[in-house]
Formats: sequence, C-alpha cells, structure tokens
Amino acid sequence: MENKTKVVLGVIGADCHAVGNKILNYAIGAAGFEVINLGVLVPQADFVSAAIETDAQAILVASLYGHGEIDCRGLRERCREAGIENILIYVGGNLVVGKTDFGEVEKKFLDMGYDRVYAPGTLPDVVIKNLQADLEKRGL
Amino acid sequence: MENKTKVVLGVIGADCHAVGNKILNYAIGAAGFEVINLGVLVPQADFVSAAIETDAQAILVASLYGHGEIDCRGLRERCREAGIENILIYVGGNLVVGKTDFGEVEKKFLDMGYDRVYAPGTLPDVVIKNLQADLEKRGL
Amino acid sequence: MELKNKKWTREQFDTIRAEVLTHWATGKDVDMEEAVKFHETIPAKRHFAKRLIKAKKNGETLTQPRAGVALINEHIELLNFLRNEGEADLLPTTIDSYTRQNQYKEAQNGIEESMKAGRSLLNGFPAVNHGVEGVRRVVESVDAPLQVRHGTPDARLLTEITLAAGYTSYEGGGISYNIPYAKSVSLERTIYDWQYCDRLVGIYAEQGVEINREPFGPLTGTLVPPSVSHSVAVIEGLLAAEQGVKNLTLGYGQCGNLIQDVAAIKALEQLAEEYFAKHGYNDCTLTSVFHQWMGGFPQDEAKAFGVISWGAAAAVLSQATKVIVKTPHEALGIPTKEANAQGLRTTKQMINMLKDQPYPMTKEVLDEVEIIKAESRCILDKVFELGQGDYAVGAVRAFEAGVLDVPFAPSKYSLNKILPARDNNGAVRLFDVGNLPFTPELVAFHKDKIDQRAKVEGRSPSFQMVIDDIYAISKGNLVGRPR
Amino acid sequence: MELKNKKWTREQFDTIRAEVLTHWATGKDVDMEEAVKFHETIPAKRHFAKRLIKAKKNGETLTQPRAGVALINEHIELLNFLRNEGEADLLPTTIDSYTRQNQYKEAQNGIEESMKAGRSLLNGFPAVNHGVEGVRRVVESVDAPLQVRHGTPDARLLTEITLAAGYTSYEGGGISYNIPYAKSVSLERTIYDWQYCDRLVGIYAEQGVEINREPFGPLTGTLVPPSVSHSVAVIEGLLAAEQGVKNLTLGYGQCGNLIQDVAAIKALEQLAEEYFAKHGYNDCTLTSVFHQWMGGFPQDEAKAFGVISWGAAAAVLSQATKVIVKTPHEALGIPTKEANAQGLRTTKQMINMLKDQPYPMTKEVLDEVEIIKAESRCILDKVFELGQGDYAVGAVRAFEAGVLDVPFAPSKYSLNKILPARDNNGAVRLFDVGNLPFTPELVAFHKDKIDQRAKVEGRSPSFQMVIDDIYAISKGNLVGRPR
Ligand code: B12
Ligand code: B12
Repeated sequence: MENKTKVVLGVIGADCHAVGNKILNYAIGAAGFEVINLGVLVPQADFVSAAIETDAQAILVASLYGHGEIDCRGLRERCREAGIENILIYVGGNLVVGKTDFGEVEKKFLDMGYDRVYAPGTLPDVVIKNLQADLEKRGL
Repeated sequence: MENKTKVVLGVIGADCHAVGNKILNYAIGAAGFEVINLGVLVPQADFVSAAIETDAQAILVASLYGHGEIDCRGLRERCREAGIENILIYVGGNLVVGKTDFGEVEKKFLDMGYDRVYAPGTLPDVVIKNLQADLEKRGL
Repeated sequence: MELKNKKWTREQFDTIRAEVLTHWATGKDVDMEEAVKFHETIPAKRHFAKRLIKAKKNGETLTQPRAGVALINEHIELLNFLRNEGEADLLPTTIDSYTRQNQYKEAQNGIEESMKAGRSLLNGFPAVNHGVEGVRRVVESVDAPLQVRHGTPDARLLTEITLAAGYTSYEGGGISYNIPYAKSVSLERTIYDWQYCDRLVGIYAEQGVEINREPFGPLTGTLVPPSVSHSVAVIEGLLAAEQGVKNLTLGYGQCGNLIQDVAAIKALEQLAEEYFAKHGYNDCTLTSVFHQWMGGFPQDEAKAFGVISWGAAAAVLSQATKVIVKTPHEALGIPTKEANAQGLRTTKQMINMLKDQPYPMTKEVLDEVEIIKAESRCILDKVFELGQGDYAVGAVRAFEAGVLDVPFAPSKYSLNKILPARDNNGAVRLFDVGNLPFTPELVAFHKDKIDQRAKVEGRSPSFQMVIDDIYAISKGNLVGRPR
Repeated sequence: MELKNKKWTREQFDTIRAEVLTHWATGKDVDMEEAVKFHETIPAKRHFAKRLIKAKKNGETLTQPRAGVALINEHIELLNFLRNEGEADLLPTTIDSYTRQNQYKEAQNGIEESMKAGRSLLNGFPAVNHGVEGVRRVVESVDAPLQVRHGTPDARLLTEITLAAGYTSYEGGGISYNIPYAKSVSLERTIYDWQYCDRLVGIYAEQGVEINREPFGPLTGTLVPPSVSHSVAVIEGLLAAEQGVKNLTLGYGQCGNLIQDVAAIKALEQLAEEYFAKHGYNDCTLTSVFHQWMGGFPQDEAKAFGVISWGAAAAVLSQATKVIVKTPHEALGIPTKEANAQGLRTTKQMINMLKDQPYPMTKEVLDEVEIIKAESRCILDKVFELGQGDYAVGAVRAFEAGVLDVPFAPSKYSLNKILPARDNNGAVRLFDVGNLPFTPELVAFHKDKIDQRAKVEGRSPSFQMVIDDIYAISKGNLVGRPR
C-alpha cells in the first residue's frame, strides 16, 4: 500500500456529476495508483489540502457541468502558495458551457496552469497512460 | 368545356416522377382549368407542340430528378421560334442536383426565360393562385 | 426540526418563511397576495396544470425541452425560439448550478461575467438573483406553460420567488433533488425543506391557484431500475399530496429496452393510483413524464438523433403525458437554441408519426409491468414499515438501510450497494440487489437475467460489465458487449 | 420476340448479346472470360452475395446508402467516405437518369458539363459511358461489397459492363424497373430484356461466379400496399430464378405503421419460400431488404432524422437482412456525402440499440402477416392462371386486367385503378381495390378499415384523403388528417 503513488481525484465546484468520477476512481485504482477520491462538489481548497496531507503526486480535476472556466481558475496559484507548485494537475470533462472547439478550451486551461486538458468523454486508459508517462519523466 | 383556359402540364426530360404531376393535374383541373397533361418523360418539343395544338395559355414544367438545369434550357427560345413567344411558362420541383439555396436557382431559371420558378414541395394552391393572377393581368 | 409526513400548520410554515425570505435580498419582494391575483389572470393555454390535464384527456404526448441562460432577455429569446422554431408544447426554465447550491454570490458573479463575455457563463437561469420582477418579465414574455427545472436540495427561496412570479409548474423533491445532486446534505433536511415547497404549493392551491408539481424521475439518469425510481416518485408524490399539492406529474427516465420502458410508464401510473387511493389522496390529478435517455450520449450528432428518436418513440408508445427532450449537442455541452429546437422537432415528428399506432399490450409487456409493480411494492411497503406508517421518516431510514438505494449517486446518504446491468435484451436489471427488500423470487429473476447475458457473452458478471453498459449508448450500442 | 418464362438457350442469348454490345462504344470492351477470372479474386468481405448470406445467418441488418456522381474519382471518393464516415456495410453505385433511359449521348454531355462545372450535374454514375475499365477502377478502389442501383427499363448493356467490371450485386427487374420508371415501354419488352440480365447472371453462376440480384421492392414508393409490391417481388424473383439466378434479395418499402411493416417483411420471406418451393427453385438463397420511407420527406433536417430513425427501427425490428438508408437532405436534393453519412450513422445507432430487442410476434402482427399473404396469393395465383402457367405472360396480362396495379405509376401499362389510403392506425389499405382479385372478405376488410378512419375524421373517403396521406409524412404526420 504505502509505496503506491497517490493521486487526488475530485469533481470541482458546484458540480455533482458522479458517474465519471466513480469510473475514474475504479480504473485509476485498478491501474495501481492510490486514489484519494474527494468525490463531487469539491472546493479548490480541498484539492490542495488533500494533496498536501497525503503527499500526492497529481491532482485530477473534473468539471462536467459547464462552470469549469470559473471554478478552475487559480488552482495552480493556490498550489504555489501552499508550496506544491510543481504538482501535476490534469483537468477534464465538459469544461465550458456549450459545444466548443476543444483547441480553444485546451489553450485556455493550459494557460491557467493545468498540465493536461482532456476533451469530453475521454476514456480512463488515456489518463492512466499519461499519468504513468508524466510521473516517469519526473523519475517517480 | 371549350371556354376553359388551357394549360399544358408535364415532367420534362428523362424524369419519371409522377406523383406530383398527378396531384397538380387533379388540383389545377379542379380549379377550373383544362389541363393538357403530358405526364412524365416529356421532351421540350412536346410541350411546345401541345401548347400550339391546344392553344394553351401556359406551360407548367416540372423537373424533380435533378437534371432540370440541363433539360429546361432553351424552352423559351423554342416557344419563340414556334411563334408562342409570350406564353406563360412556370417551372418547379427539385430543379437542380443537390440541396441548393433557392435564390440562386430561381435566378438561374428566370434568366432562362421562365416566368415563375417554384421551390421544392410547393403546394398546388400556390400555383393556381399565381396562374389566375398572371392570366388576369393578361386580361384572360 | 422534527420530520413527520404531516401537513404543516400555517404557524410552522410562516415562522420558517420569515427566515427563508431573508436568504437573499430579493426575498423581501415576494408578495403572495399579489401573486395569487396574477395567477388568476393566466389563461388556460399558458397554464401548466391545465394543459397537462387536457393532454391526458386527449391522449397527447407533449414535448418539453431543458433550457436556461444567465440573463433575462437572452432567456426570453431562448424560450420563444424553442416555442416557435422547436414547436415545444411546454417550456422550462432550467436553473444554474450555483443557485442550486444556494451560492447566490457565485450566481451574481456568473451574471456579471456573462454580461462581460456577451455569452452565458452559467449553465442555467439564476432566478433568485433576478428576483420576482425579473422572473415575472419572463412569464409575461412567453406564450406557453412554464415550469422551473433545477436540482436544488434547499429550493425554498427559489420556489417562493418563481411561484410569486407566476410559474405554474415546479420540479423537484426532497429525495430526487438530494441523492443525485448533493453529497452531504441529510435526507431529513431536504425532505423537510421540500415539505416547505410542497406546502407553499398547497397554500396557493387553497387560494384557488393550481400549480403542477413534478418529482425528478430519472435520479442519476444512469441505469436506474424502474422500481427504484418509481418508489422514490411515489413517495415524493405522497409527501407532496399530504402538504396539499393537487396536480402531480410522476417521471421516469428511459432505460432503452422498449418493452421495459412501455411497461415502466404503465406501472408508474398504476402504482401511483394504487398508493394514492390507499392513503386517501383522491383529489390529486396524476400525469406522467418520460425522459429521453438521461445517461451518456454519443458525441456524433447523427447518432444522437437516433438516441433522441428512440426516446421519442418510447415516450409516445408508452403514452406518457409529456416527454423531456434531449439535443444533438448532449454529449458535448449546453445546446445552442438551434440544436435544442432540432431535438424538439425530431421528437415532434416521431410523436406525430407514432401517435396513431398504440403499442400492443403483449404478455411480455404485462409481465414486465407486474415485475416492476411487485418490486416497487416490496420497497414501498418496507419504507412504510420502517417509518412506522410515516413515509417521510421511512424514507430516511430506508436509505440508511439500503432499502432505497440509487446507483452511482454522489450522496453519502445513499448506500450505493446495488449494481445495475443490462440483461441480454437490454433491459436494466440488478447484477447486485444490495439490500433491496425483494422476495427471493425477484432476486432470482434478476440473477437469471444477468446470468443469461453473461453466458451469451462468455464472461462472468462483473463490475466491468456495468462499466461497459454505462458507456454502451455513447459508443453506439445498448448492451455493453465485450469487444 | 416471344415472351415465355423459360430459361434462354445460349444461342438465343448470344445472338441478342452481339447486338446489345454495340449500343454504345464501350460495349466492345466487355470480356466475360476476363471478368470471371477477376470475380474469382474478389475476397468474401467484398462479395455482396456472401456478405448477405453471413448477415442472414447472424441475424444482422446491414446498412446501405444510395450514391452516385458523374465522374470516376469523385465517385470513388464518395463511396469511401460513406464506408469510413458513414460506417456503411454495403455500398451502391446509383446510375444517372440519362443512362437509365439509354440516352448515352446526354450522359456524355452530363459528364462534360460536370467536368466544366466542377460539380456533378448528373444525378448518378454513368457506368456505360465510363466503360468496363472505368467502372473496374471503382471496384478496385472501394473496400466493400458493391451493388448497381438504377431504374433502367433496358439495362442489358449496363449489366454487361458493370458485371464485367466486377460488381457482385445488381438491382432491378422487368416490372419494377418499368412501371415506376417508364411511361410507354411495354411490359413484354422490359420483362424480356430483364430475362437477358438475369440470364447473364445465370451464365456467370454457371461459371461459379455468384452475383446477388435484387428486384426493386418499393415501386413508386408512395403508399404501395404490401401485397402489391410483394406480388411483383415474388414474380420477378421466380423469373430470375428460372434464368439461373441463385442469390436473390426481395424488397419492401416502409409504409410507416410498425405492425404492418414488421408483418410485411415476415410475409415477404414466407411467400418467397412458399412459391420458390412450389415451383421447384430450391437452390436459390433468399434474403430481404427494407427501404426506409420512400415517399415525400419533410424538408426540415431534424424531422427527416425522425423519419430515418423510424425506418431504421422498423428495419431492424422486422429483422430484414439489409436496410436502404435515406438522408436528411431527401426532400431537397441529392445529398452531400456528409448528409448521406449522417443518415447512415443515425441508422447504425438505431440498429445497434434495437438489435437485442426482438419485436414480439403478437396476434396483431400474425393477423397482418396472414392478410398480406392471403392478398398476395390471390394476386399471384390469378397471374399464374392468366398466363396459363407462365408468370411472364401472366404478368403482362395481369397488368392489362388490373390484377396487378401500382398506385401513382407513370406507365400507361399500369391501369392505375387502385387508390391507397391509410387506415386509422396509419397502415396502408385500399380505398379503391380496383380490379385486384381479392376475395369478398378481403375487399370488405379494406372497406371497413377505411370507413373506420373516415368515421373518426367525420368525412367520407375521397381522393382528398389520398392526397392528404401523400403529403402527411412530409408535413410531419403519418395519417393525413383533415386540418
Ligand atoms: C448523467 C448526467 C447528469 C446526471 C448526473 C447524475 C450524477 N450525480 O452523476 C443528472 C441528471 C443529475 C445531471 C444533472 C445536471 N447536468 Co448533466 N449530464 C449527464 C450526462 C448525460 C452524462 C454524464 C455521465 O455520467 N457520463 C458518463 C461518464 C462515464 O462520462 P463523463 O461524465 O463524461 O466522464 C468521463 C470523461 O469525461 C472523463 N473525465 C471526466 N472528468 C475528467 C477529469 C480528468 C482529469 C480526466 C483525465 C478525465 C475526465 O473520464 C470520465 C470517464 O470516462 C452528461 C452529457 C453526456 N455526457 O452525455 C450531462 C451534462 C454533463 N450535464 C450537464 C448539465 C448542464 C447538468 C445540469 C446543470 C442540469 C442542466 N442544466 O441541464 C445538472 C448539474 C447539476 C450540478 N450541480 O452539477 C451538461 C454540461 C453542459 C456543459 N458543460 O456545457 C451536460 C454535458 C449535458 C448537456 N449537454 O447539457 N446530469
Ligand atoms: C417518390 C420518389 C421517387 C419514386 C418516384 C415514383 C414515381 N414514378 O413517381 C422513385 C423511387 C421511382 C424515384 C426514383 C428516382 N428519384 Co426520386 N424521389 C421521390 C421522393 C422521395 C418523393 C417525390 C414525390 O412523389 N413527392 C410527393 C409529390 C406530391 O411532391 P413533388 O413531387 O415534390 O411535387 C410537388 C411540388 O414539387 C410541386 N411541383 C412539382 N413540379 C412542379 C412544377 C410546377 C410548374 C409547379 C408550379 C409546382 C411543381 O407540386 C407538386 C405537388 O405539390 C423525392 C424526395 C422527396 N420529395 O421527398 C425523391 C427525389 C425527387 N428523387 C430523386 C432522384 C435523384 C431519383 C432517382 C434519379 C434515383 C436516385 N438517383 O436516387 C430516380 C429518378 C429516375 C428518373 N428517371 O426520374 C431526387 C432528386 C435529386 C435532386 N433534384 O437533386 C429526390 C429529391 C430525392 C433525393 N434527395 O435524392 N423517386
């Protein structure tokens, strides 16, 4: 148990979409990570504190309901302030309101400081592969 | 019978779409016109000769199958050559190949010398109203 | 606060009301007397409850979209577009998610950001912030029956404001707007707060103002077995009736197997009649709503049109009173008004082509009706027993015990022990019945159905099967077969 | 020319063949020996007949679009697009209308105008003008089973060229490609000319090359009662089998009432088995094709998607072997490749969602099957009698007598005495049975059905009712109720 890499998972803001979260939790766990799943309706602050408490290597933020643009701003800064500036942060789901060209959306969230931005309906395997690769790069 | 206004009706070229033709035939006849219905697969020449033989006041050309652009060119000239230069000529149906902006199509056929051009799915009542109005203008 | 399924006294209501109306500045403008007068001026064609009664009488299935944007004028424009271009029979006002969580400051911020951005940054219409006057403008600018649709655990202020503004229908319930929408709000709390909403509707009714109420049928929208959502629907219906609600629409979300879907609507209507009669609520008009597939959609619009059409077919063949319509943008984002109108027109076409062909009540359908009713009775009667004759108390205890259990629910007050999966014909069954109080026969029925499928697929039932089913429709299938 | 339903001798065939191949310059390049060698190299997955047999075995319903443009490269691109983006299982090559009328000069002109215009001015692919080599390029550039679809009274040269080029399926028939597509070509002529086409397929078969043949089921596509099109389908099937065809697909165009549509496919399959056995054609493989609604479509694309979806549902619920797919552009013009692919994907989604839910064979369905079979037997047996045991001669006489009669047909060889109209459930019945040789019971059945509807609508049956039904689906309904 101990030596498993830890990742924090949660659905941010006032968002209650739980199905994807449960599947990601199951799949990422099954892939050998220790998932700290905060579930739905998670404030930014909780992602940061959970990451610090558990010494996690990555934060996986989900936003399905359309307010992602508002809810996700400033998470990177919070991490910086809390001293985990370099933690991996992924974000995915239906990030903005409306059917939008993903290119724009991706850019917007990369600029906010997210390491990877996922298009709607991304399958868990993709995330897991990326996680393993990114952590390896960091020698973990 | 005699003193009814006569109109020639037909589906031009290699076109076999008969349903609309039968309905137009029925409706225009019911509206008090004498319809000379040439049916489907009608060459340009037949429209002209039928109009002359019956001393018709209007020619109603239908083209559904997409070749209207090719089939309808030159009908006005033929009428001119045959000495019925001023006869009313309407055209309707699905005149060109593909879903096309009707404005363009209308212009194209007006330029070919048609008096009225009808969009796909036009109902008989519309045609009948127009016929009555146009013939009245001509004092018929 | 002591939860009881008992009509509130006016005192109890008024004390709490005084406090509720202070939750946000706009609360003070609520004037029930003025509201009652306004409601009396609403013509029948714009009156939700009356329109539903007429539809039920004529055997119509009415269409209704979901729609809501941040700003008033844009919202009015949106609704009129759906009325005119979408041929919608009934119109919604979908509330944004901040308001749903009573985060009125965030909603205010969303309004301002939307003004700046020139597009809606909110996923719905923040009615509380717009206040009675603003919402009234919507009511006066739209020529169709209007309903509030949301997902709000504590909807008391929202109810006060929208009803005062002239809405004639209101969605939600203490269970259906908690378990799928909240994480750590107790059921006691939400059922109690929704008694307030129902009581308010009852008080309007006592003054001759009929307002339609609709518990949210589909719950998590994802492989919810009919008997589970039916039990919740009937309980919320009974709780509403006790508070004086006289016009109720009970709902169900499409599962995808036509026989099961047709049977589900029949069973829902019959169960409701049965339990309302049993408990003496005989002056309450009941209608039904069918939700087109509420789970994950295909991203491709052409495929989405297929899913929408199949939902429309099931709705009209089951003769539901109304159908809630999805759009070709479903998988990707809040639809444009054009995409929303497209879903409505596809649905209208299906309804009009199918309305003259009743679905034969075959043995398969009737058997399915009996199964759903038998399961629902097991649950409902156990809830009643746990509550010692009180459905409100019983519901709370039932969720603790897993007697009521909603798959994939985010709320920690749902045990999440049951696991649904499709059988070999695509009907939603239970791969794990958890603590549902089913008879051994019913448990065996589900086991057989799942085993039958597993056998065909040459694999043993597993959570992977559940996951495959969750993705199936979005990947173009009904049953999530192994690749 | 003396018409007999008798397998042609090789001499008879060869004399005519020598002449046929001179109808257009490209005829001289037809080389059957080379063709047979080429056919032997076609892999199963690209082989139409083999793919159909596999589908029938697995209970699949395959999707197939209509598509054809003037120029070779554009046509190849179109087909591959429909394969990749439309997920089509089977591919067509729809032939243009000049070629259909053997107006190869006009077709040539269309090819040149299309090159100039940079877009196709032809409504299909002029295969004769492109010749064996050009058509072969298509066959070699597309990775799916390919069929020729047209509407050609005299298709002899077209058949020679496309089969020599490697097509493994061929649509048409002496009745179904005359009555709906021609005006004054005698049936004797077209049946005779189509015996040539069938004989050619038979000669390929004798050399071990299996080619699928498909009579055109929907005829005029407009309110054609099942028994009328079934009779034509069975007759053309029998005529083809006599000439040595071994793989046949019989078709039917959707009427719109699900019970009637499901019953129609069942009845068609059963009738074919029955008559093929009766006349000793036991080595011929039979499959079925369901055509999505072939009459007037709604112009609005969202509504068209509804019509397409309903056609897809009926196709898979009736377990037809394949379905011919319409597009959201249907009412307005030849579809773009994108619109064509959309119709295919909508259909795929429906098929995949419904394939696991067999439609219950209810009493209503079984009764309808019996009606359709009884009506068809009346017609078929009368045709046989009129022909003194010869279906070819019988067909000609039957059309003269109105024993066979196709509504709204342009051909003067169809009496056009029958008038179809929908009953109160939307099933297509006969408002005037004309001279169809129905039993008094069957005549009464139709009368009752129409009267029943007329009563509901408070009007007496009339031609206006027929007109209302013709427009109904394009106006968003199934039954053309009075406004
Ligand atoms: C089911 C559903 C619901 C259910 C949720 C039940 C529950 N508690 O879980 C109910 C009915 C309650 C619901 C409510 C609402 N919903 Co909803 N819902 C859906 C729906 C249909 C499916 C979601 C789902 O479960 N998919 C299946 C799972 C497995 O996939 P997933 O959620 O997409 O997650 C996967 C991927 O996205 C990815 N992923 C997700 N997050 C992350 C994060 C990372 C880091 C990574 C790497 C990957 C990743 O991995 C997951 C597993 O593959 C979607 C539309 C759709 N997708 O078809 C709308 C949708 C998400 N909902 C939407 C909205 C707006 C709402 C509401 C606000 C109501 C409304 N206004 O209509 C409320 C929200 C209330 C709230 N406070 O949040 C919108 C969002 C619009 C937008 N973004 O522009 C959608 C897109 C529908 C739409 N087009 O309008 N909804
Ligand atoms: C039924 C039908 C057929 C039947 C016809 C049976 C018959 N003999 O009548 C069959 C199956 C045989 C058929 C064959 C073909 N068809 Co067709 N057919 C249709 C369909 C679905 C309905 C036509 C119909 O009957 N409508 C009902 C009647 C009442 O309406 P209407 O015909 O539009 O006529 C009304 C109005 O247009 C108007 N009107 C018509 N003409 C005129 C003229 C005047 C002067 C006025 C004022 C008004 C007017 O008044 C009529 C009464 O309201 C249409 C698409 C659609 N509309 O949904 C395609 C369609 C017309 N067919 C089409 C094609 C291409 C063909 C084929 C070439 C096959 C192919 N490549 O797919 C062959 C043609 C062979 C030939 N030589 O002509 C295309 C034409 C494409 C284009 N223009 O770009 C269409 C539009 C379908 C499509 N989108 O691809 N077809």
